[in-house]
Amino acid sequence: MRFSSLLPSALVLGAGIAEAASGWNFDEAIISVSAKGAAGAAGAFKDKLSDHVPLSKPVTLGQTETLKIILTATENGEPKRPHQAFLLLRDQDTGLEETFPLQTKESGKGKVDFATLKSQKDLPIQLLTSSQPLRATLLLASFGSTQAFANHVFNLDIQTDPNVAKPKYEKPLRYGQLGEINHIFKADPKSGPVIISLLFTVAVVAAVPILFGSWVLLGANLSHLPKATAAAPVSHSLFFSSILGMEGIFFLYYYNWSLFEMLPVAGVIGLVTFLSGSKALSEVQSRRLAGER
Amino acid sequence: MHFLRGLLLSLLPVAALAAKNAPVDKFTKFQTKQLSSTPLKLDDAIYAQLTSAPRDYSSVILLTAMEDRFGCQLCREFQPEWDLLSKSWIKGDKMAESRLIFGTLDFINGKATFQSLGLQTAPVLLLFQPTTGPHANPEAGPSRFDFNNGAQSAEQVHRWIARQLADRPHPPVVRPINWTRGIAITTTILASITFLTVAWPYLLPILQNRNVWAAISLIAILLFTSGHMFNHIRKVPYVVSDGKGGVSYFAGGFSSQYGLETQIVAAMYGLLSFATISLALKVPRIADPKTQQIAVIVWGGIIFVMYSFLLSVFRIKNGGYPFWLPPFS
Amino acid sequence: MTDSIVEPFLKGNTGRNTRGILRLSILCLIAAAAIASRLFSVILDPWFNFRATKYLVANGFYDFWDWFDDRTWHPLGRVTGGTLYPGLMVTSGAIYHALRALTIPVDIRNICVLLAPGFSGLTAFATYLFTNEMSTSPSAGLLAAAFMGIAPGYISRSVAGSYDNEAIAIFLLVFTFYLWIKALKLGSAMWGALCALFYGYMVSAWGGYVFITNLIPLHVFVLVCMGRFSPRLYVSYCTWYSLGTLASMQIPFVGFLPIRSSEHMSALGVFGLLQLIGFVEFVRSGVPSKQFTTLLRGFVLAVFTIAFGGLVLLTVSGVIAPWTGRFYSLWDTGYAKIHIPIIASVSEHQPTAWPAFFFDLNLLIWLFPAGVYLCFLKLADEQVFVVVYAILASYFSGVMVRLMLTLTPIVCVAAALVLSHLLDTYLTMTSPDAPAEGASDATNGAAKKAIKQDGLRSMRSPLVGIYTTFSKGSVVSALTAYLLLFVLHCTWVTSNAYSSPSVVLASRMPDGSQHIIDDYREAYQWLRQNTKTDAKIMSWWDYGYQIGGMADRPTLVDNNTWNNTHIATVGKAMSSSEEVSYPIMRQHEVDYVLVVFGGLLGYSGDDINKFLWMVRIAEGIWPDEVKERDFFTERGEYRVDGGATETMKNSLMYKMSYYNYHTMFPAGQCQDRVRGVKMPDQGPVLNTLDEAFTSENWIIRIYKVKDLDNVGRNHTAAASFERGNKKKKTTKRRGPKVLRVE
Amino acid sequence: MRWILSFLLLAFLATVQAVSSAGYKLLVVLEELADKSKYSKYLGDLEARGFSISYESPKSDKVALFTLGERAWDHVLILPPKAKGLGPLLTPKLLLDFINAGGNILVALSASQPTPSGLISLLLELDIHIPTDRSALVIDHFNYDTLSAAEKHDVVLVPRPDAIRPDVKNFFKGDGKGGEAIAFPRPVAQTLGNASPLLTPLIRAPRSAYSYSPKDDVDSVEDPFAVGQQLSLITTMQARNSARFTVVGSSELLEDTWFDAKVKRSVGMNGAPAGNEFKTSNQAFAKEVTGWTFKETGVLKVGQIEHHLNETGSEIVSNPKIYRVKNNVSYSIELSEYSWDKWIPFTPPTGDIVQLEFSMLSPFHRLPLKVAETTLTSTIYTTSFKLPDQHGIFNFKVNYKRPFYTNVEEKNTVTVRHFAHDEWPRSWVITGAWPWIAGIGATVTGWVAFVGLWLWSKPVPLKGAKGGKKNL
Repeated sequence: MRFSSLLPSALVLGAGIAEAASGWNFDEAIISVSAKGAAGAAGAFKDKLSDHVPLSKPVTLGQTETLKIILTATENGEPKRPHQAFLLLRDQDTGLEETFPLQTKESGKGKVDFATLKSQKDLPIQLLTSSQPLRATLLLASFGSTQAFANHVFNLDIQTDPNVAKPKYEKPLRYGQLGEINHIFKADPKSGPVIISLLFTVAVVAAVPILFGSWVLLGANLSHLPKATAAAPVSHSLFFSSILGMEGIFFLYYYNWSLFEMLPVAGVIGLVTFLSGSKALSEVQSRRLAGER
Repeated sequence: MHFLRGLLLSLLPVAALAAKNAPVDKFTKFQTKQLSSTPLKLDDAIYAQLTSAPRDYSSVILLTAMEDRFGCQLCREFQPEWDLLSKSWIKGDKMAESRLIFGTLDFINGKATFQSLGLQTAPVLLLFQPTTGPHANPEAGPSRFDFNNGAQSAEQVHRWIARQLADRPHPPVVRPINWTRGIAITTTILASITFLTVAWPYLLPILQNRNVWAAISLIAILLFTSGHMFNHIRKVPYVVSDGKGGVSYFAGGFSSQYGLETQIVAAMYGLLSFATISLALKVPRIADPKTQQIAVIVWGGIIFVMYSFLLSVFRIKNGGYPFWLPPFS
Repeated sequence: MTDSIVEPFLKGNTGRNTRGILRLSILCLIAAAAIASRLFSVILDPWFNFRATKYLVANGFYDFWDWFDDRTWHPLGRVTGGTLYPGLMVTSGAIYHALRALTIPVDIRNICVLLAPGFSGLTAFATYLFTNEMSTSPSAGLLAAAFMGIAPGYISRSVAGSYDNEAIAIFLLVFTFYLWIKALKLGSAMWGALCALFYGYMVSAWGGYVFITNLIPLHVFVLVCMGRFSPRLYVSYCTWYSLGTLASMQIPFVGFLPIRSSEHMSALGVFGLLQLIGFVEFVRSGVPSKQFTTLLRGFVLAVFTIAFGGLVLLTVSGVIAPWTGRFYSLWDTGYAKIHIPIIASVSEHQPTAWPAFFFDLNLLIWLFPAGVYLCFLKLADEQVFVVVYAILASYFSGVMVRLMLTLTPIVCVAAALVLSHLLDTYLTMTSPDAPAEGASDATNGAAKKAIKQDGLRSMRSPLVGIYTTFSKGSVVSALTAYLLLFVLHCTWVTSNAYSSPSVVLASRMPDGSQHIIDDYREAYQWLRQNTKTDAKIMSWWDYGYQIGGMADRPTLVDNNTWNNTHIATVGKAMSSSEEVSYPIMRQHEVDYVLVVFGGLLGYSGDDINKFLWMVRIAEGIWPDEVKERDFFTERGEYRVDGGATETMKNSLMYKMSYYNYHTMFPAGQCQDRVRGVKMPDQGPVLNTLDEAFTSENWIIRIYKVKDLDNVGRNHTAAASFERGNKKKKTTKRRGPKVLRVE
Repeated sequence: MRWILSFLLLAFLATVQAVSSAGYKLLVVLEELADKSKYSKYLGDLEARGFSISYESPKSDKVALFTLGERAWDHVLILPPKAKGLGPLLTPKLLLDFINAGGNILVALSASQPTPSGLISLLLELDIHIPTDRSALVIDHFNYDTLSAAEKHDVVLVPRPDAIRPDVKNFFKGDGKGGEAIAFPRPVAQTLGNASPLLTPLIRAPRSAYSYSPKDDVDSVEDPFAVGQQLSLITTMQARNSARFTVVGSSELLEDTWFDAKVKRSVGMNGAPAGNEFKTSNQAFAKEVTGWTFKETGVLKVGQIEHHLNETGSEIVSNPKIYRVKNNVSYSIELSEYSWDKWIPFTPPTGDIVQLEFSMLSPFHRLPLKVAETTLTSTIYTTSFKLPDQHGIFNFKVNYKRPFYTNVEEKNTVTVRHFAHDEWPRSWVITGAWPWIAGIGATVTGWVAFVGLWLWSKPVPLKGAKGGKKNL
């Protein structure tokens, strides 16, 4: 919709020429840009507007400068004061358009000057932040049947001063589709290289034979087994097996038992260990007291 | 923000100037300067140039008054911290990725600036964000660090700056190792060790003496149970004068106390327990019945009176406490 | 005749039995008294533990273990199973199931209410055992048990219905110590293992287990320094440490702390030290040679220093977590206030003034030092323990009010020691007959020499005994009087101070009659009945558990302060202006905001008095947006009246507290009875909240968070339209004009 | 959810008689019933569409919007009254309450009859501004009707509106052939604030149009109220509760005379030559605008919402309350659109999609919903994704708010819990744990062997350390 009337207005020239004679028009239009304070000093820009060809290069408007247009509107040739005398500034990116009515003064001898004073601060923010030059169209029209005038007369280039903060403009909330979001997951914990863990595993496992070997070297043996079993067969066997059983229970608990499956069994086995153990150990002690150890 | 406006106005000409005759990058200029000596010593002109837009760097500027006649205690306290901070930052950020300039403007060289900012007090720490470049946020004026609770340590200021300059490197503050202190400590340690080795034979009996230990532990217990830690933590006054010339020994109110008060209480506890100990241990060892009799009466009396006094004191603290013993009611 | 009747019971074997029976019955009576004295009033608190217990009973152990609670800390939720000490809940759950198994139909609520008194009986018993280890006199234990049973210092945390970890923790504490002493005396691995077992139980029940974790190693260390290393010590400590550490690591909340955090490093260090010394001793036993032993000493020292250095290095490098804030704040007392305001803000983390000590353990407090002194008489291992415990605990209790709890047992024990000693001395029928001068001298002289130098000064002369019945009578009667006074004191304290639950306030009417102020429960009932079950309530964390329990509504933060940031968010919402806090509340889906306001009643524990803590906590996270400074006037006062700062007046908390408050008073007389100031006649204006409920005495005020305006105005505009003033026609708009874009 | 129920109910009604999805009770407020005749065609259309219309004058007390606190009408049509006020029963507050209660309002303004102040302040509340001079009207020297307004240029001819944004559905383009024009006789200009997303200019004035007040700017317009496309001729506001409010700039637009008037466009701005005579498409356009305002078009309905666990080997339970971290879940929502007299499957306009947010505090996922299947009356959108690795209370949120469509805001709360203790990989799977497991094994074997030795070992004569080390 913004662009709908962008393209046709390129045709305006042709039309303009066509309608130049009859209908609304203007002559001796002068556009000038002057810095505030030092009016008409160096750097001031001045040019003449044509009613059918836009100015070749864009008019630049600085931070503190003001733009001024003076022209005489004519209806079918003679100067007259139209009801609508607007200067349209269109942002070519967004198609936003702002309109500035020209102040009209009645001067003597039936001729009408239009003047507009415009500096950056009367421009809406959206236009200030435009990237391309603004496209300026001049409208002259009034009631009645006279053909109105609308023509692209020049381009306006807004220059903002880097020293002064650019006016901030954040787009207002409008309902619409939002950007897609995908959650970024934390990386899973990793265990170190398998080789190293294998190495350590082997080392740990190797510790067992070493231990046994050292024991054997220190003269460990099971030669009292017959004597012990003879002395207290039940308690010894029960004690040892119960200890084995306890380890087995621990393994099952580690593997898939729940606490409540494990506790009662462990309790029973523990009791057995306690009772048989006291017997068996006292037997051992008796051996020691007997000086056999 | 009025002072910001003042700032801008005071800067406009300079800004124009800078914009015209500074084709070489301002930042590199300052950066090279501050690599040699940081923080930069500023005067009005340099300050203006440093803070003039457009800036593609940020700058932290300390406005201070070091001369004695201003009598700015805070300034002098903060100065070493400030130097330390800037030095360690610059050292840590040789490549100047944080694009931060440290500057110090003393009132002597910067009267105009102080006036333009309408500053009455010093020190003031201003941080100027860049107006152009990746981290630009132009409309924010210089943010100001408040010293309203005393001089700040370099770390605190560093934290503040780091908050302001997000997503930029923040070289940490590195304090130079305090050699003298270390040496002092080591020497003292060695000295004490030698002393111990020499004096060990004399110390040993003291260390092994039960009475000493008993005394120490009892004192400790009495201290703690009479609310000494409360004084230590809450920094309560020692005594407070009541309206009419005298001093009030006991603070009204259940959860408040004075230093002296706790000592009185500790003394009472001590006396009570000492009397108890005597009753328990000394008295039965007195060979002479008479003296023993007297001792019992004396100690028993002391306990009774002291306890009743303690109760009465407690009744001061806690109104509505129903129990008491004669004679103090 | 009476003698002849009583005679046989006091002699020989029967005599022992009689005494045993007597002791038992006395103990039972003490336990009964302990329980009975805790039944003054019953209100279940804190509610969270009760909730958790109900969940445990309903869903079983493993579900409890993995419990994810989505009714608290909205919207984060809380991994409750992994972040609480399950001991309490599991205990009551076990009791519940046991009773069920015995076909005794009982409601879990009753168990929860009566758990604390029940365990207090056990505590008395444990104290009895513990004290018996300390002294030979049988009366000491009984006295200690009696003291422990009724000492207010312990009652304060174990009245019926106070269903908190401490309820069982104290029993476990004392009993673990008893087992430790037992193990140490016997040097038996079995007792050590038992000690470890109960230590594990303690760990599962209370964060205060760290006290044991540091006290026992300290004890051992002191013993070693006194040159008392022995196989008994070695066996008992190593058993306790290894098994106990394993046991403690089974609690998910504790996990690997015992080997990772500094609190536990002392135990580890002492363990290593013992290994070293054990090794040295072993070698020395093998190779007796003077130089060699000195060499060994050096070696030991070297290793010790190296190990210590390594420990420090690990701590610095962060492998071992540094002190957790709570624990650290015990040493550096200023630390918490600066770095962890959450901890400092809790009332029971404040230091203890002396009246509190006297209030909690009346005459025990001055018997306590005497008892400790008594321990120096015969300084055996267990007496050393008492001394160490006494000093450490009195320090801690001085720093934090709640740690009075750990002090109480040892005070009771020490006092009982000295008191029993007194009674034993003065309550004997037999009196020594007056000695002849010379003889006495001789004996004395001999005795003097006999006693070696390092004995206590009070022990120099030999024991004689008390001569006159008068002195006996006077002392004993005085003591009895004190004890009676003590009992009166305990009853009074218990009934007055410790039996008033936090949710019900009692006040005295002018005519002296008691007036119950029940605003809390009124408000929670209102919430329960008038809001939808998933309405999120925002309040300061103190009320989180109560809202969660009594009102059964989701809360943003509660008394389990595990997430500082979330609490700070609430603090920010409370201390910022409406424009800031409204988005926060929307983001957290808050439906109602609850504030506590004591201004009308003069109830000082209200939110305005806590407000500064909220500000500080928020400032800790958002130093640029919330500044404590802004809540103080130029002259540095914290004011709420007309002179309050703008930040204060615009803060949500202020507005909610004083909204419509002026309407309660005739013009010009509106005043705040807590702060004791005159309030301005024009109350604050609320745009984003609607007043939903205000309790009878205005203690609780509940506000509903408005929805966004239906036609897209901001709340200020909408509210002003509601108030009936028309919007001004926008005449010439100033500033650069803005075009409408789509 | 409750409004869905009411929708179902109304859908049922709709089957009885083709009518708006939001009820059929329409109140037309006009000064005196005589004027009724002016709008006979328009109102006739409405009646034909199944509305039961009751005509009241603002003075009468039957005009009350609420009876016993309940909304008395579903829709209100306010035609410009002659009087300066709307009376005590139509105060801006009441009208706003009516909107908040879900009622729809269509207001027609007219430059010939000054707008009542009540309406103006209501419009102000909605951030819609109209000229302070009540008689101000919009004219355009480039797009006027040369037949009726050759001199005054106050009948503006506007083509059918384009979509305000490419991704927004356009309900007002008629059959889309173009070349038609809508005649706006003496319209009242409106301008909109830039802030509110609820406002939408349904149709805007041409570039060259401007609003002037015949009193002030006689010979030349100095400071017009608004000009060009900034002034909207028909403005719509859809409240958060989807109640609709439309301001039609020119009431004459709805009059019979303009329904079948012939118009002739003037020479356009781009010099396009004056067209030849043709009939206005006011009638069709009025139908579309009114139909939209009274919820006959652009109404969305949410049918069934379903989400379930999408793991392999898990039985499908619909809408569970709790999920686990990193679960795979799928979500589906059923949407239908009401178009004049029936529910049809909803498909978003090209360039637009329906999105699902999975959010706690802030969205963790925002995913496009794809069409799974289309039934007779609805489309089912679905997506499936992996829950984030953060436990908490999350919301499945479909927040589909678009201009001209009623708001869809569906929030389903679920709890996302952490891993339970037995949901982690077992230790033997973790290679790093092997040494430790082996260590346990070694200890166990060592222990058992030690017990054996302790029980049954015969001491050897040499002075072994063992005896010394372990004496009980």
